[in-house]
Amino acid sequence: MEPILRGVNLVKRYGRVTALDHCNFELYPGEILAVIGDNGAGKSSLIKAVSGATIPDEGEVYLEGKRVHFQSPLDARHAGIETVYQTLAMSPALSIADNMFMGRELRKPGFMGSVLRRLDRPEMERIAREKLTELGLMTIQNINQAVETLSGGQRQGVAVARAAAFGSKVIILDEPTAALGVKESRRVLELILDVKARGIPIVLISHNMPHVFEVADRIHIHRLGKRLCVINPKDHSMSDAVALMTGAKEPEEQHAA
Amino acid sequence: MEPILRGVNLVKRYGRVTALDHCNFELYPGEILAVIGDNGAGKSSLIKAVSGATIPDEGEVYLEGKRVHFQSPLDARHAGIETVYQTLAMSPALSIADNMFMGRELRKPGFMGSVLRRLDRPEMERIAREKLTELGLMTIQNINQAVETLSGGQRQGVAVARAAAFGSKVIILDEPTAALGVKESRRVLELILDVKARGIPIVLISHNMPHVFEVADRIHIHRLGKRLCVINPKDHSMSDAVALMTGAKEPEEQHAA
Amino acid sequence: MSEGSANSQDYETVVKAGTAEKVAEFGGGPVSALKRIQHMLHKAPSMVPLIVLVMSIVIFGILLGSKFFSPFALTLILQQVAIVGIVGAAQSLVILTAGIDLSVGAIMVLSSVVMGQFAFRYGIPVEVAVGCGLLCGVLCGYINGWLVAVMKLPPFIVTLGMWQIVLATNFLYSANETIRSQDIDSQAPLLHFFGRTLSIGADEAGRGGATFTYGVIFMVCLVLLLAYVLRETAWGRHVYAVGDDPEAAELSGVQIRKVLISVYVLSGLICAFAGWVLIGRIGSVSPTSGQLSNIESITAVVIGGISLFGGRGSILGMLFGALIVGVFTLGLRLLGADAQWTYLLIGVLIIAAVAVDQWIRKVSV
Amino acid sequence: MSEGSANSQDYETVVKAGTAEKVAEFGGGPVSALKRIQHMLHKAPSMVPLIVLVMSIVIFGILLGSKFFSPFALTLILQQVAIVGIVGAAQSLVILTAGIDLSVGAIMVLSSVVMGQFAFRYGIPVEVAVGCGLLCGVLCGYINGWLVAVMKLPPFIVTLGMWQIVLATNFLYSANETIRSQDIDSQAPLLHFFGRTLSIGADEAGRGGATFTYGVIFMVCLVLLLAYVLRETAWGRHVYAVGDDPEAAELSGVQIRKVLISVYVLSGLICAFAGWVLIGRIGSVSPTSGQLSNIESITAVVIGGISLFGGRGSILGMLFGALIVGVFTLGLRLLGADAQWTYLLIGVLIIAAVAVDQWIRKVSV
Amino acid sequence: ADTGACLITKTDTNPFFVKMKEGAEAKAKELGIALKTFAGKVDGDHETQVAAIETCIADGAKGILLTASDTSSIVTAVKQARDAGILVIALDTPLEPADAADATFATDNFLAGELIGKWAKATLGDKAADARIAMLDLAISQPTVGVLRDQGFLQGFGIDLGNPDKWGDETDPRVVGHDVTAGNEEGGRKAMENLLAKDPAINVVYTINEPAAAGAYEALKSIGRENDVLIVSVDGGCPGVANVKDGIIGATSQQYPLLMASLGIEAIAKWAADGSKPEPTPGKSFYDTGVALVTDKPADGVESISVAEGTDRCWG
Ligand SMILES: Nc1ncnc2c1ncn2[C@@H]1O[C@H](COP(=O)(O)OP(=O)(O)OP(=O)(O)O)[C@@H](O)[C@H]1O
Ligand SMILES: Nc1ncnc2c1ncn2[C@@H]1O[C@H](COP(=O)(O)OP(=O)(O)OP(=O)(O)O)[C@@H](O)[C@H]1O
Ligand SMILES: O[C@@H]1[C@@H](O)[C@H](O)OC[C@H]1O
Ligand SMILES: [Mg+2]
Ligand SMILES: [Mg+2]
Repeated sequence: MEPILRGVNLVKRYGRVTALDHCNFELYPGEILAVIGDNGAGKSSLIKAVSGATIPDEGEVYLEGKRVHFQSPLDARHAGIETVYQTLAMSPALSIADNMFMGRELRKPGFMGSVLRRLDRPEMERIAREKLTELGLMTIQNINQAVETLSGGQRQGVAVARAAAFGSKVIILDEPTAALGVKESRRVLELILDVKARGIPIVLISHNMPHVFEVADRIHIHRLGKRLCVINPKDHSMSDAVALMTGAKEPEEQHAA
Repeated sequence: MEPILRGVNLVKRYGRVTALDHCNFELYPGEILAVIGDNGAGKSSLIKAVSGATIPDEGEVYLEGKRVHFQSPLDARHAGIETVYQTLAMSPALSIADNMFMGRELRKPGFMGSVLRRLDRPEMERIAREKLTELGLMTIQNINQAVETLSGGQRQGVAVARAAAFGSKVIILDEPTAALGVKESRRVLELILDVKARGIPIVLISHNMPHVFEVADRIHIHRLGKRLCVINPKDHSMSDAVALMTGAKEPEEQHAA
Repeated sequence: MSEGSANSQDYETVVKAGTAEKVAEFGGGPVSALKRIQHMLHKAPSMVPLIVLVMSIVIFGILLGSKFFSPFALTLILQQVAIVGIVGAAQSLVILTAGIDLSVGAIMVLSSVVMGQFAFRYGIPVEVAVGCGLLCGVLCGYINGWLVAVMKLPPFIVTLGMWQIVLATNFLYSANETIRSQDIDSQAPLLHFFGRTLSIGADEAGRGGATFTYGVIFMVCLVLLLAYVLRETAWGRHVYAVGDDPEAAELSGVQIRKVLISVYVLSGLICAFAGWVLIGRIGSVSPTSGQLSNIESITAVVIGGISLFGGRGSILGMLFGALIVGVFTLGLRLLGADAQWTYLLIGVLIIAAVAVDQWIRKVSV
Repeated sequence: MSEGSANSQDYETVVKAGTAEKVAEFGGGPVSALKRIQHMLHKAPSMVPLIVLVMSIVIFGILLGSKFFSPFALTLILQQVAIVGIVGAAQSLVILTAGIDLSVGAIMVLSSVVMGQFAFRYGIPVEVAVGCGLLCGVLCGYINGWLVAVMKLPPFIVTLGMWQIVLATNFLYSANETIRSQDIDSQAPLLHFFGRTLSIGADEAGRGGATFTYGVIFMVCLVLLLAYVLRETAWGRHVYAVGDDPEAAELSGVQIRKVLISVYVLSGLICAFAGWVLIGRIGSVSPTSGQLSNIESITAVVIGGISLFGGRGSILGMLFGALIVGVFTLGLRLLGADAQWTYLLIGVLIIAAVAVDQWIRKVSV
Repeated sequence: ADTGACLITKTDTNPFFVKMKEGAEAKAKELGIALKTFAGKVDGDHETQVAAIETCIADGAKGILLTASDTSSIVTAVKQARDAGILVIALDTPLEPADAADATFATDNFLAGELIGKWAKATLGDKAADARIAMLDLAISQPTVGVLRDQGFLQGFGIDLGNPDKWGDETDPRVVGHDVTAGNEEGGRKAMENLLAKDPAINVVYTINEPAAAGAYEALKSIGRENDVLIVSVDGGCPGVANVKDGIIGATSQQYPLLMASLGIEAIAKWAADGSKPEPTPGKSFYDTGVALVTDKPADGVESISVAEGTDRCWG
C-alpha cells in the first residue's frame, strides 16, 4: 500500500542545531501513527516539515504519492491536512469561536452574507460550543471569552476541537493531551478513534505511553533528529518502546528505519 | 501542626467568570500536596493567588501562620516561595542561562563583579548545564540557545530546573511534566522527592494520576473554583479521585472541604 | 493492545460513567448596578474613551457655558477633527495589524495635489482627476503593503521611507504651487464636494447653528462602516488575528500577505479620500498641508485605546480619541489660554485622558 | 501508595537504567566558509548594519573619490551624527523595553536651555548650571518613567504628552532667547566642552585632517559603555527581559517598575548630556533646536536592527544605523542632489538598507 | 563652472523659498556658477542648516547664501565658513548680529508688518477704535520673522507692544488673541475658527503669510462672514496678489525673493572674480530689497502699489 503522507530524507538545521537529520516518515491510509521520542528529538520539527509550517532544508514530501511543495500551512490545509501545533496557534485576543473558524468563517445566509459579508456568529458559536461539549470541556463558562483568558487545558481543547472538526485527509496532533485533564484526555482519545473510524489517518505525537499503546496502529520512534525504527504496539511492550526511544536499547534489524 | 502556606476564603473573579469561589487551601511542612481537578477548575488561579501572581478579590493568605500580602511574585519569592507557572514565565529571546538566573544573577568575583558588576557567564552556564543534566535534558545542544528556539519539553525542563534550584521554603509546580518525555518526567518526579527529602514542601498540580498517586502525601481535589475535599492517596484509589474531581461521585462527609 | 495499558488506565473509565453534563456555572454574587456597568465597559472597550470624551465636554461646558456648549462650537470641533478622524481610520487599520503608517499625511497631500494638478495642469475632467488622485493613494498604499508583507520589512521603516519619498515627490511634482480656492470653485467645484455643508438651526445669514460638512458626514460613515467590517466580516477578524500573533494566524490558515497588503492599500485609499476632504476644508490645493497628520492620527488611535502592538482595540475608540483632542484644543483656547500654554496643557490633558481611561478599565476588569 | 501506580508506571523504570548520558550531538554536515560567516552574523546581529555601513562608505568613496573618502569628510560625518547617536542611545534603551520616547529632543533642548540660562540669567557658576541641566533631564525622565511604570500608561502617549509639555516649557522659560556663542566662550566656556576638538593630520591652519570633537568621543564611549552594561550586567539582562515579555519577566522575579523607571531616568540623563553636546556643536544655546531628534533617533534605532516591539537588538547597531543615514546624507549632498531629491533618495536608501539587512539575516539563519 | 555656491533655505516647501531657489538657479546658470541647494526639513530646523554649511565647506564652495532658521545660533557655523574663505550672504532674514554675515539682502519684516497695520487702521477709520483683531502667527517657538511682522502690524495699527521681542503680552483689549498657523492653509483655517469661537465679532485679521490668509478666509466663509472682515497679510506671491484682487485679502506687503537670490549670486560671482564684497543700503545694517504694500484700495498716508503692479512683480 502506498503511504498517504511521506517524508524522505528530511533535513532541517537551525544555526548550529540540527533538528532533522535525514529523517524519513510514512503515514498509511486509515491508520493511527504515533510518534514518540525524547524532548528535543525533533518530533515537532518533523511534523512542521510535512505540514508546511517550515520548509525543510533538504528532502521531499509526498502526499498520496505526488510530490508536494507546501509553502505555508494554508497550502497543507487546502490539501486536507489539519494540524494541532504544540504551540496551539491561536490568536490570544480573539474569542473561542473566532479562533475555531479562523480562515473558514461562516457567513450569514442570503443578502447579509453574500453582499454584506456578515459573519454568522450565532451559528459559529453554536458549533464551537457543540464541539467543545463533545470534548467534555464543560468548564468554559463564556463562549465569547478571549482565548488568552482560558486555562491551559481549555486552550488546548479548543485547538484539538478545531482540527477534528475540519480535517479531511490527514490529521496531525502534536501532544494534544499534554495540558488536558483526565476526562478531557479520554475524550480526545475517543475522538481520535472516531476520526479513524471515519477513515481519516492520524499522526499522534505524545509522551503518554499508555495512551499511545491504547490507540496506535504503528509507532514511529524518533531519536536525535531521525527515525530510529517503527514498531508494532502489539508486538512490543511499553518498556521496549521507552528503552528504544531513550537509547537504552538498540532496535532489532527488521524494524530499523 | 500549623500549615506552612494557607489560603482562606479566596475569591477571584474575571468579569463574568468566577475562577475562585471562596476557596480554602492548606500546605503542611514537609509534605507533597497534589492539586487535581478538571481543566478550568481554577487550580492555576489558586496557586497564582497564593504566590503573588494575582491579587485575590477576597480572602487571606498566611505563610507560617502570619498573614501576608504579596503584591508581586517577587514578594513571594523573597519569602521563599518558588513557582513554576503553567505558562512557564520565560523571556523568549534570552538564553537558557539568562532565564534560569533572572533576578538573581551571579557576578564575577572581585573587582570585575563588585565594581564593574560584570556577570559571571561561564559559571551561570555551567550551573545551568548541570541542573539540566540532572533532569536528563541532554538533547539541548547549545546552552546559549534562546529559549524560544527550544522544543516545548525542553522549555518546561528549564523552568522546573530553575524552581528546584532556588526554592527555599515552598515550591509550587503547575503541571511541570505536561510537555515532558517519559525519561524527563521521571527525573522531575525524582527531583520532587529529593526536594521533599530536603524538607521543603511542594505543591504539585498535575493531570497525571499515576504520578500524583506515586508521590503525593495528600491530594487536594479542586472543582468549580473551590476545594471539594482532601483525600489520602493511601486510602483512596485513582478511580475514586477521578470520580470525585469530575463530579461523578460526592465526597464523604469527613473529607469535605 | 499491549499489557499495562488496560489496567493502567482503568481509573479513567470512571469518566465514561460521567454525571449529567452541563456547562459549569460558578456561584455568582449579587449583581449590582456598578458591576453591570463594569461588565458593559469590559465588553465594549471603546466606551471608555467615550466616557472620557463626554466628561471633558461636560467640564468645558460648565466652565464655558453656551460659548462652548452650543451646536456651533460642538459641530466646529467635528469639522476640525474631520481630517484627523479620516486619516486616523486608515492608521487604525494599520496599527491593528501591529504596523504603523508614518506616510498617511504625505499620501493624503500627494493625492490632493494629483487631483488638483490633473484637473488644472492637464485639463482632465475633474471626475477623472479625482479618480486618479484616489488611484495614487491606492498605489502608495500598495507599495507600502508589498514591502511590509512580501519583503517583510518593518512597517516603521517602510512608511518612514515612503513618507520622505512621497513628500519629496509631492513637492517636486507640484513645484510648490497652490491652486486657489476661487479657481477651484469656478472650474472644478467637485473638488470642493466635501466642503459643502448641511446647516441645522442657523440664523438667516447662515450663522450659528449646527453645521455639518460633507467631510464630517463622510468621516462618521467611514468609521461606522469600518467598525462593521472589522467586527462582522472574516476579513476584519483576520486583521485582528494578524496583529495579535502573526505566526499563530499563519499557522491557523490566515493569508497574512493578502491581509496585510489589503490593509495598506485600503489605508492608502482612505488617505486619498482624506486628501479630497482636505481640499474641501482648506479651499485650495496646497502641497504644504498635512505635515502633522501622522503624529496626530497615531495620537488619536492610542488615546482611543488601540494597542500599538496590534490586535486590540476598536476603531470607534479612535474617533473618540480624535474628538477628545479636538475638545481640549478648542476648550482651552476658549478659556483664554494662549498658544504656548494651550500646547503645554494639551500635553498634560492627553496624559490625563489616557490615565482616566486606564483607571476606568482597571476598575472594570 | 495506592494500587495501579506501581505497575502502571513500570515501563518507566527502564529509563532509570539509562545509557551513558551525554549531550546530544547530531550529525553536522561539512562546515563551509559561508556557513561560518552566516553563523557569525547570527551570533552578532549588529554586524549586519555594520556591513551595510561599510558597503555604503565604499560606494560613495568610489563615486566621489577623495572629496568623500578623506579623513576630513569621514570625521565630519561623525560630528554630524554625534547628537543623533547620543539621543539614539537613550532611545535604544527605551525601545528595548518595548517603549518609545518621543520627548528625547525636547528634553535635550530644555536641558541645554537650563544650563545656559542658569549660568547667564542667574549668574550661577557654570559647573552648577551644567549640573542643574543634567538634573532637569533626569527629572523629565523620572516623570516619564513613573507614568509608564507605576501608572502603567502607554509610553507613546506619556512621551508624546511630555514632548509637548517640555517643548512649551522650553519656549516659555527661555522666552525664545538665544545665548550667543561669543558670550559663552567668554563667560562660560565649560558649556563648549564637548565642542573642543582633537585633530589628527590637519594642515597648519588646522584645516583638513581628521577632526574628532569631544562630543564624538563621548558618543562612542557612551555607546560602548551601554553595550557593555546591556550585555554583561544583570540590569542589562533585565532591560531585555522586560521588553521581551513583561509578564514573564515579572513572574520570574524582575522588578519591572524599577527597571522601567531606571531606563527612563537614564534616558533623560543621556538626553541632557546630548543637550550639553548640542551647545558644543552649534555654539550657542538655542531653544528651537532638536525638533526632529525623536524621529531621527528612532530611525537610527530601527535601521540598526532593534525591534520596536522590544527585547531584541543591540545598541551598537543603533550607532551603525545613525552612521548609515549620515553617510547617505553627506554623500548624496556631495553628489549634488538637491534637497528634495536628497530626501527622496534617503527615503529609498533607508528602505534599501533595511532590505539588505533583512536579506543578510535571512541568509544567515 | 568651477565656482561653487550654496543656497541654504529654511525649507524648500514654502513657495517663497522655492522661488528664491529658482531665481538663484537661473542667475547661477547665467553666470556659470555651480549651485547646490540645501534646506531644513521644517521651518526652524537649525541643525540641518549647520550640517549644510559644513557640507559646503567640505565641498569647497566659494560662497553661501543663507536664510537662517535661528539667526544667532547659526553664527558659529557661519564664522567657520568665513574662516575657510567663503563669502556668506544672509538672505531674507538678517543674522544676529547682522555683521556676522558678509552681506545681507533682506526685506524689512517689521516694516512689512507696519505697512499692513497702518493700512488696516486707515481703512477702518473710526471703527479702528473698537476693532476686534485676530492675530494668526507662525509657530509657538515665535521665530523672529513672525515676531517682527506681528509687532510691526500692531505698531502700525497703533497698539502698545509691550515687549517688542515677543507677541502675546499686549494688553490692548482690541486684540482678541494670537494663534499659530504653521504658515499654511490648514493651520490658518483652524486658528481662525478657534479665535472666532472665542469672539465671533472679529473684524480684522492679521496673517503671517498668504496661505494662512487663504485658510482664514475659508473659515470666515463657512460662517458667512467673508465680506465683513478685513484680512491683511505679507508675502506678495502671485496667488496672494490674486487673492488681493479678488478681495479675499485686503492688502499684502510684497517682498522680493527673486531679487534677493539674484543679487546674492551676482555678489558671489564678483567675490570669486575680484574679491569685492557688496555694500549695505545706506543707513541700514543690510541691503534692503524693498517691500511694497499691494492693494487696490489705497488708504491715506500709506504708500501702496496697485494690484496690477503687484501682479507684475509677484513671484510664485
Ligand atoms: N527555531 C529554532 N531555532 C533553533 N533551534 C530550534 C528551533 N526549533 C527547534 N529547535 C531545536 O531543534 C531540536 C528539535 O526540536 P523539536 O521542537 O522538534 O523537538 P520535539 O521532539 O518536538 O520535542 P518536545 O517533545 O519537547 O516537543 C531541539 O533541540 C530544539 O532546541
Ligand atoms: N485572565 C483571565 N480572564 C478571564 N478568565 C480567566 C482568566 N484566567 C483564568 N480565567 C478563567 O478562570 C477559570 C479557571 O482557570 P485556571 O487557569 O485557574 O484553571 P486550571 O484549573 O488551572 O485549568 P487547567 O488544568 O486547564 O490548567 C477558567 O474558566 C478560565 O477560563
Ligand atoms: O520671509 C519668509 C516668509 O515669506 C515665509 O512665508 O515664511 C518664512 C519667511 O522667512
Ligand atoms: Mg515538540
Ligand atoms: Mg492551569
